[in-house]
Amino acid sequence: MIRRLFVLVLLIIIGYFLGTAMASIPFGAEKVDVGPYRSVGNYYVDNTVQETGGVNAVTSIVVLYRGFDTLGEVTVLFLAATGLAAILALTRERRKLKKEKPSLIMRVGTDYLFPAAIVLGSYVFLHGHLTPGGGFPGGVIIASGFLMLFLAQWRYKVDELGLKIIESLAGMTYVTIGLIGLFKLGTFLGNFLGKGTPGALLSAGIIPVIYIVIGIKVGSEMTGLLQNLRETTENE
Amino acid sequence: MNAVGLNITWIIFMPILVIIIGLFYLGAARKITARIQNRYGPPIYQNIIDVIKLFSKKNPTNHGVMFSLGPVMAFSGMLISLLFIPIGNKALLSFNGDIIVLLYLLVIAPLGMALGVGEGGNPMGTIGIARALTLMLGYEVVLVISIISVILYTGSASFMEIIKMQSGGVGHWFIWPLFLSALAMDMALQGMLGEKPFDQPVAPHEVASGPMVEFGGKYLGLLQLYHAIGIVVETGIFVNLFLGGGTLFWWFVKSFAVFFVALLINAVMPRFRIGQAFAFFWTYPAAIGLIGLILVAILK
Amino acid sequence: MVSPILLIAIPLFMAFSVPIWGLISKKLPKLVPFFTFAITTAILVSLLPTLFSGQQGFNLTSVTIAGIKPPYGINLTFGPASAFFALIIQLVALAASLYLFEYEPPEPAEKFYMLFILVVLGATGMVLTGDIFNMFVFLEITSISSYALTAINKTGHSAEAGFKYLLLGSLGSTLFLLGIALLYGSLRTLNMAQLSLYIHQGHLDPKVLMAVVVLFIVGLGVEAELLPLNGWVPDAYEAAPIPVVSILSGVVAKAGLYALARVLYTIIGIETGVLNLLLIFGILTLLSGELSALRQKDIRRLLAYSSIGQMGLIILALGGGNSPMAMVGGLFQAFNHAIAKGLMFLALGIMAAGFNKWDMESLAGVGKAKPYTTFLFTIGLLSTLGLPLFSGFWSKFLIIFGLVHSGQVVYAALALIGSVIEVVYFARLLGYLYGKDPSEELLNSTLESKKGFALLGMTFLAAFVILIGVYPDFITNFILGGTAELVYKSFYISSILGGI
Amino acid sequence: MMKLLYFIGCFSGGALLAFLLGSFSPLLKKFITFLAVILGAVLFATMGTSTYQLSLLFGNQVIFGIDTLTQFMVWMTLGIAFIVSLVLWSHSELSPTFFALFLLNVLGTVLIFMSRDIVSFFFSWELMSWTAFGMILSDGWEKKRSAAVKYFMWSAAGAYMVLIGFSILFAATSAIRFENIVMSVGRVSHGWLITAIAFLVAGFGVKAAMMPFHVWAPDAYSESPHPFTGFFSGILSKTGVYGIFIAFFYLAARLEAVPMLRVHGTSIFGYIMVWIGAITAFGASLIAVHQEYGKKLLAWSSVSQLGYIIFAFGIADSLGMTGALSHALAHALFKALLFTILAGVIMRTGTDHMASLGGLIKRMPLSFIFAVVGGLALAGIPMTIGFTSKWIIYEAGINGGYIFPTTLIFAASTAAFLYYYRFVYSIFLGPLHEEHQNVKEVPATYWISYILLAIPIFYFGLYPGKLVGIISTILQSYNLPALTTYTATSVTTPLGTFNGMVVGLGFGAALIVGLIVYFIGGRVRKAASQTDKYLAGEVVTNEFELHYSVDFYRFLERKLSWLLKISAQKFYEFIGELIRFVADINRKMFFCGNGQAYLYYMTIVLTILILSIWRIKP
Amino acid sequence: MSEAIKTFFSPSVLGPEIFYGSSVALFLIGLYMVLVKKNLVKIAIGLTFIESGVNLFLISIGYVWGKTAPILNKTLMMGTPSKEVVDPVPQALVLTAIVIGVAVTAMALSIVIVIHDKYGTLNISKIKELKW
Repeated sequence: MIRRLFVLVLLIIIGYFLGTAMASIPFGAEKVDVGPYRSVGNYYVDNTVQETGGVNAVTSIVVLYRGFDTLGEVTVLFLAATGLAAILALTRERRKLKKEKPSLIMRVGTDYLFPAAIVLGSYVFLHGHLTPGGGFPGGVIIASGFLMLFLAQWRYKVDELGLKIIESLAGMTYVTIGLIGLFKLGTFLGNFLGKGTPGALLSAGIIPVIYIVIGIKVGSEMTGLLQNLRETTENE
Repeated sequence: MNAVGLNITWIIFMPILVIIIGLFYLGAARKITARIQNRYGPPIYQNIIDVIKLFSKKNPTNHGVMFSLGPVMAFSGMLISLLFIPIGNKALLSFNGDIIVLLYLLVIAPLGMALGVGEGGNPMGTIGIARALTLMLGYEVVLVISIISVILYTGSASFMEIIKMQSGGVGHWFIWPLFLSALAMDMALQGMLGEKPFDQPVAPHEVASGPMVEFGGKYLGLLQLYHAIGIVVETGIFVNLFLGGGTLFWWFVKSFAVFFVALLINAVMPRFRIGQAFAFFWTYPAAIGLIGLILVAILK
Repeated sequence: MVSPILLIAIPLFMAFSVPIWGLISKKLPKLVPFFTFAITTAILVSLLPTLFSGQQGFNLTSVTIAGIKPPYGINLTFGPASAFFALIIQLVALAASLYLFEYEPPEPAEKFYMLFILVVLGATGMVLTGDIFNMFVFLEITSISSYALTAINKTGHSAEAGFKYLLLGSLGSTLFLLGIALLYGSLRTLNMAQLSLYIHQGHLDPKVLMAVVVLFIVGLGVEAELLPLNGWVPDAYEAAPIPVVSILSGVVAKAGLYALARVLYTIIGIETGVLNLLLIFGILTLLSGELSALRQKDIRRLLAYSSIGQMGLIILALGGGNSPMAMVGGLFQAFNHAIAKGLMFLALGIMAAGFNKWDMESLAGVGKAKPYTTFLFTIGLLSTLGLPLFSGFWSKFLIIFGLVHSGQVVYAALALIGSVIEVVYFARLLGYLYGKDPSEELLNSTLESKKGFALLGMTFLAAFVILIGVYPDFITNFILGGTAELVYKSFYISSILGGI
Repeated sequence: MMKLLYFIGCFSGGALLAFLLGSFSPLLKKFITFLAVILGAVLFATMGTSTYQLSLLFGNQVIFGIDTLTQFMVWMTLGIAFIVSLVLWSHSELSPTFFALFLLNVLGTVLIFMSRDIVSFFFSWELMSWTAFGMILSDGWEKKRSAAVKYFMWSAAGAYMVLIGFSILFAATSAIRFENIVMSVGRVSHGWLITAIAFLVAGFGVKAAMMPFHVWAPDAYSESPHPFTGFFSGILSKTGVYGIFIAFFYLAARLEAVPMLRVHGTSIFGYIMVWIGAITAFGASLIAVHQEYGKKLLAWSSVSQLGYIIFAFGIADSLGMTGALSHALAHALFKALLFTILAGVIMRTGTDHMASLGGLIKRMPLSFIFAVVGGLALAGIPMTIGFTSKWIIYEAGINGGYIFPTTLIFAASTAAFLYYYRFVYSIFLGPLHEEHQNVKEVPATYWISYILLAIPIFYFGLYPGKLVGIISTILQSYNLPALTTYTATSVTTPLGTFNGMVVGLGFGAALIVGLIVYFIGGRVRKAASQTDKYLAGEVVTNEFELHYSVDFYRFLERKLSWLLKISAQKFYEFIGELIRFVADINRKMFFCGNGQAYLYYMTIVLTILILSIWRIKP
Repeated sequence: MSEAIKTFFSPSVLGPEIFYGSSVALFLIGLYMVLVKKNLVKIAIGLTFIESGVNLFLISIGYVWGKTAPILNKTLMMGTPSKEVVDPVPQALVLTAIVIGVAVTAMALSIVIVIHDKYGTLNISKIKELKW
């Protein structure tokens, strides 16, 4: 009890402190430039079309302006999948799968929903530079399709080797695109493709390419992650 | 040139004189002690006869080279010490070394004896040496305190300087201004001479004459000579430091007087245990000496 | 087209490609880390000459990504400080990857190699990046791969250690992210040079600034092994595989340290009084680490505590930043500690190879059973103690001189008390290693262990230790430049943003 | 410049070669070591008095210089090193590491004496410290561990105190060269200067085994490899003495001007050192008297002798300086001699437990003779260098008016006589033990080294003026008060005169007289057996233990038990316990193993930082 | 419809308190869980709470009253788009942060699985074999 009170006191102090610090950032106000340079947000919004050809500012930021972050992000996800697989590797063998069969609705529904999920996912990452969404949501949608498969058909198993190779190839492609930029334009992840017409499907240079790569990679990684967790957690 | 020549003569002659006088001291000591104890005692020349007898004695046991060399070293060490104290205004070699040199020359002789005793390998002898060394640790401190107070008082460590400052009659002797130091040194002298109550090293009833136990014949003779010189040297230090030296005759008189005091104490005192003796030196005489030293330091 | 970006791109590519190699041959993935780091080290070394040209004797280049100039795009800064830390990381990684040749990693091996490459990559990214959010991303790459590597042994202990590390690490990096959010909300930028400029010009509300300082110290302190945030350290060092431990102490901790220094020195600026915080944290970390090691029996834990102590010393030195000397000493010590501790852990791995007991009693007498390995271990140990002929001497010397020079005599004295404790337990350890006869079991283990390549890597590190110990000027230019880069932030700002 | 590099390269290259090649052939390691020392000496001889600069740290020039003092100390070092390398010919059992570390150790020691700036001084200092530690450890005797750890801890503590002292000076003057520090030392405030000197003297005092910091010395000396102990005790401790000299010479001069700090006509540091030195000499020799092991005995004796040197340095007038430097040489010589003899004894008999030895004079007469020689010097008998230096020290003490410390010093000297006799008697005299019947005399390398050490011992005893002359030159070159009243054979102080040659000739003559008297007497009979003794009628056989050597001075010990009970060791053990206690609490708290607790700590730190920062900036 | 939404999100209805306040609240709730709950899974959930709090804060600093999403159409491209849309950067950052959060959670859960396997418990106070 005393411990909890103590924790509460700590929390109140921390909360008050964070609150006061946060309160000095005005909420919802115009993002004016603070110093001699333009605020990066405003700069991106104003220049995205000219510089990248992408109309979705978030996407341009994610893939180009802060493309390096995204590379890291992909790596983190890759890491999570790898690490998970590495840690859970040995325990896998001893597990038995659930014996009870999934319900009919589940099985039948999945048959229809799985292709739809794949198509939707592909759509999302293909149109990442035009509409909200992008590689990550797209990949996750694809993975959710596989999740449904896992739930509906308990014997279903994705070929691990295939997943692994897809992952690897996608990752390597991403880096290779970056390196091509480096060798063609002298800058890593440089946009070496034409910008096209803003708003068209084939526009915004490498953004859609990268998003496709990311989509495939995220999809396969999330699938692998789910498969790993599934096989190890369904006890008895 | 003439003075130097004279000095060399004295250097050669003085040891012989001192040996004879020292042997007479020993004889006198036996006689006096006997009289105090109401005995008749041997004749006063008895020790001279003893030494001659010892040297002519055949086949004393020899335990090794160091055993033979030890008494020789003891004798020679005492001989060289002798030359570093002025005797009867004769400086001898003491221009070439001061009191501290003498103090360390004095160590050669016991060291030689101790090594000889060691090779003898008799445990009683070694115990005697251990006792002697312990005793030495006791009285050396007192001795040094007294000597330092004299040096502080005079500002010199040279015997001749010190004797010169005391010239001009009994009133100038340092025993008056440095009475406490003199007292302390006299107590130390009792230990140096090995007289009771400080004769633990040789205590015949306990360790069978201690260091001397294995020595016989000419070894014992050498040690007798060593002892004879030693008495003169040790009392001579006191005479030179506190009693103003004097001519040859008066020097020996003073020296004997100092020895006589020691004899009187010897004759009436029982023996301390060695630990008690050591502790005694580090308490009363040391305290007296220190008080004297502090007085000198303050008054100076 | 050699560019610092390759230091990140190539390992990333190689990490992704490990499964492909695995398809060709089962043995190939074992070689991938070494070749990766050999290439990156070569690239780094080939970049050094350009680093030390120009009038000041060194320059700081900003490498843009996707062609967007800073402050609008993410940029890498390749200056002396970044390159210095990158060099530390590459050297340790290279030696550790050589060790991997002889090391049978826990299954699945491919994943292990991938994670191994990625943790080094993350750390390299952390030290090279010029964008604070990017630093966060790389911090996460580093720490997530460290969690995985810590737990990869799949024993209870390793999982426990991994979870502790994860708890502290993820909370810490979340706090770091919160700090970044506060900074972004106030200043609308993420570029470190611009942040530094704005803070310097007083655009930041002091309340936010203080909040950011607190959040950054606590957030980055986990990786930098600051006192109460370092509970994971001994556990992780004990439970993780040995090459990983050398990476944790030589690479991850150094990257955390760099991040802390970069954030506090360049972005926040030392005029705000953060140095006092560093001093206090440093001395507490140092004393706590050394005291904990005093009666430790398990050598891995002992080295872990010693590592904490050394990190404390470095932090302490950074706290004496009023005097560039302490700062120089601190960076130098970071180098020495990374090399020496990496060396010690790798050597310890060989010493206990085929034996797998890590307490002093079991390893007693190993100096006779495995003389060369123990000799290398001893070199690392003596360097850690700061003894002459080994590189650690110079850094400790500089740190103490610098601390006193900046007026912190008491801290210097306390640090030296810590060093005396260090001497005690290391001397005791040496006594165990050399002073006894090896047990049967230990002697038998020598027959089985193979170690050629691993010893090569360690010899390489040991050569560095002795070379720099004998002639420190091999590296001092680097350190002076690094110090200048960290301390004189106007230089940093103008190099990134152009003359202002 | 190049010569210095050759010199350094000679030793370090020798070390490297000995280490690498030593494992192939034992001959090679010995030969390389021997050669390196000789080559080093030759190189040093060609260097003369000069200054060398090396670019070391950040392009800073560190300076190595050779002046008269350096030459004095370095020749001493190289001389003893030569002796050790000679003796090592008989020690193939030592590992190549030992030989390599030995060369590095010699190099470090020599560089200490040569260095003229903070950086190189501290570098050499630490080099010397850790190589000695390595050597203690290198031949792998398990018992040595605690001694080695203790030594290493103390020497690190000492080195760090030195480091703090230096760094304070550096911070105050911004100079690393000694000469520049001296020039700017006037700018340093008194408080800092006193702090710096206190740290320096304490730090050097550790190496010189000054009394509260001496606890490592007996263990380390007695546990170090036997052939090396002479160097360890004779030379390595002198680096501390040298350091104290440097500290006083460079810095204390500035403090002389402060009246508050002057006691008894000298600076308060000097006064404190006189007392510390006297107490060290006295206390250590009393402890030495009660040792049962030869190396321990000599080790405590070393501590005691170093007390003399510190005492003399504290006096800091012409006599004191002369006495200190000459006793430094004297101690190096006779302690090297005694330790080497003991090493020979241990090599032949395998023990230094004095009660187990005895009567070795019959089997090892040469060793005995030189043990006596070394003992004469140790006890300060005239005609040996030991007396020359001790005599000057006494004169200095009395002349300076330090009456009580001088008394203690005298008592220490008498005690030296006690323990020395015990040493010689227990090992060489008395009955020979059964198991040592077949012990052989030491090999030639040993007795050659005895002779080489005995020559200067007697030379400087008979020609004290030569020694004083050398030292006066040194002191004059440092503008310090020097003793000028000396001829080749005699030295005169304000108090008195000592003529070594006269004493020597006189004693020689007396010895001849004594021998004549001896040979006048009758023939002697050789003792039939060891039991052919007067034992009060007891019939003894060889089974009887006739060796009086255990608890030699029992009666003394009983009386002094109250004094011997005062032990710095116990105090340090208490401190150690305290540190261990704190360490355990710290360990169990911060590394308690509960992940949630770590999160707690994190939150608490966050809170503490928040609260503290709010206080800083409201 | 859009008017209604605009009114709802106007300063008069929802102040900054609701966004900042709820992010702080999420943060504190997460911290409380982490500090008080003994179950490893709950602690992991607490970590995600903390992350969510930070993410919410991050996204809310980019918001501007009454502005639209940063996807440009023809009309927006004509004028100065930065006057018309919210700050896109926090959205990009949050995207990254979320993925990272997912990764951390996945790691945490996988380690929890191993711990449960080896120790047979999820009580954090009982998982301390490594200590001192």
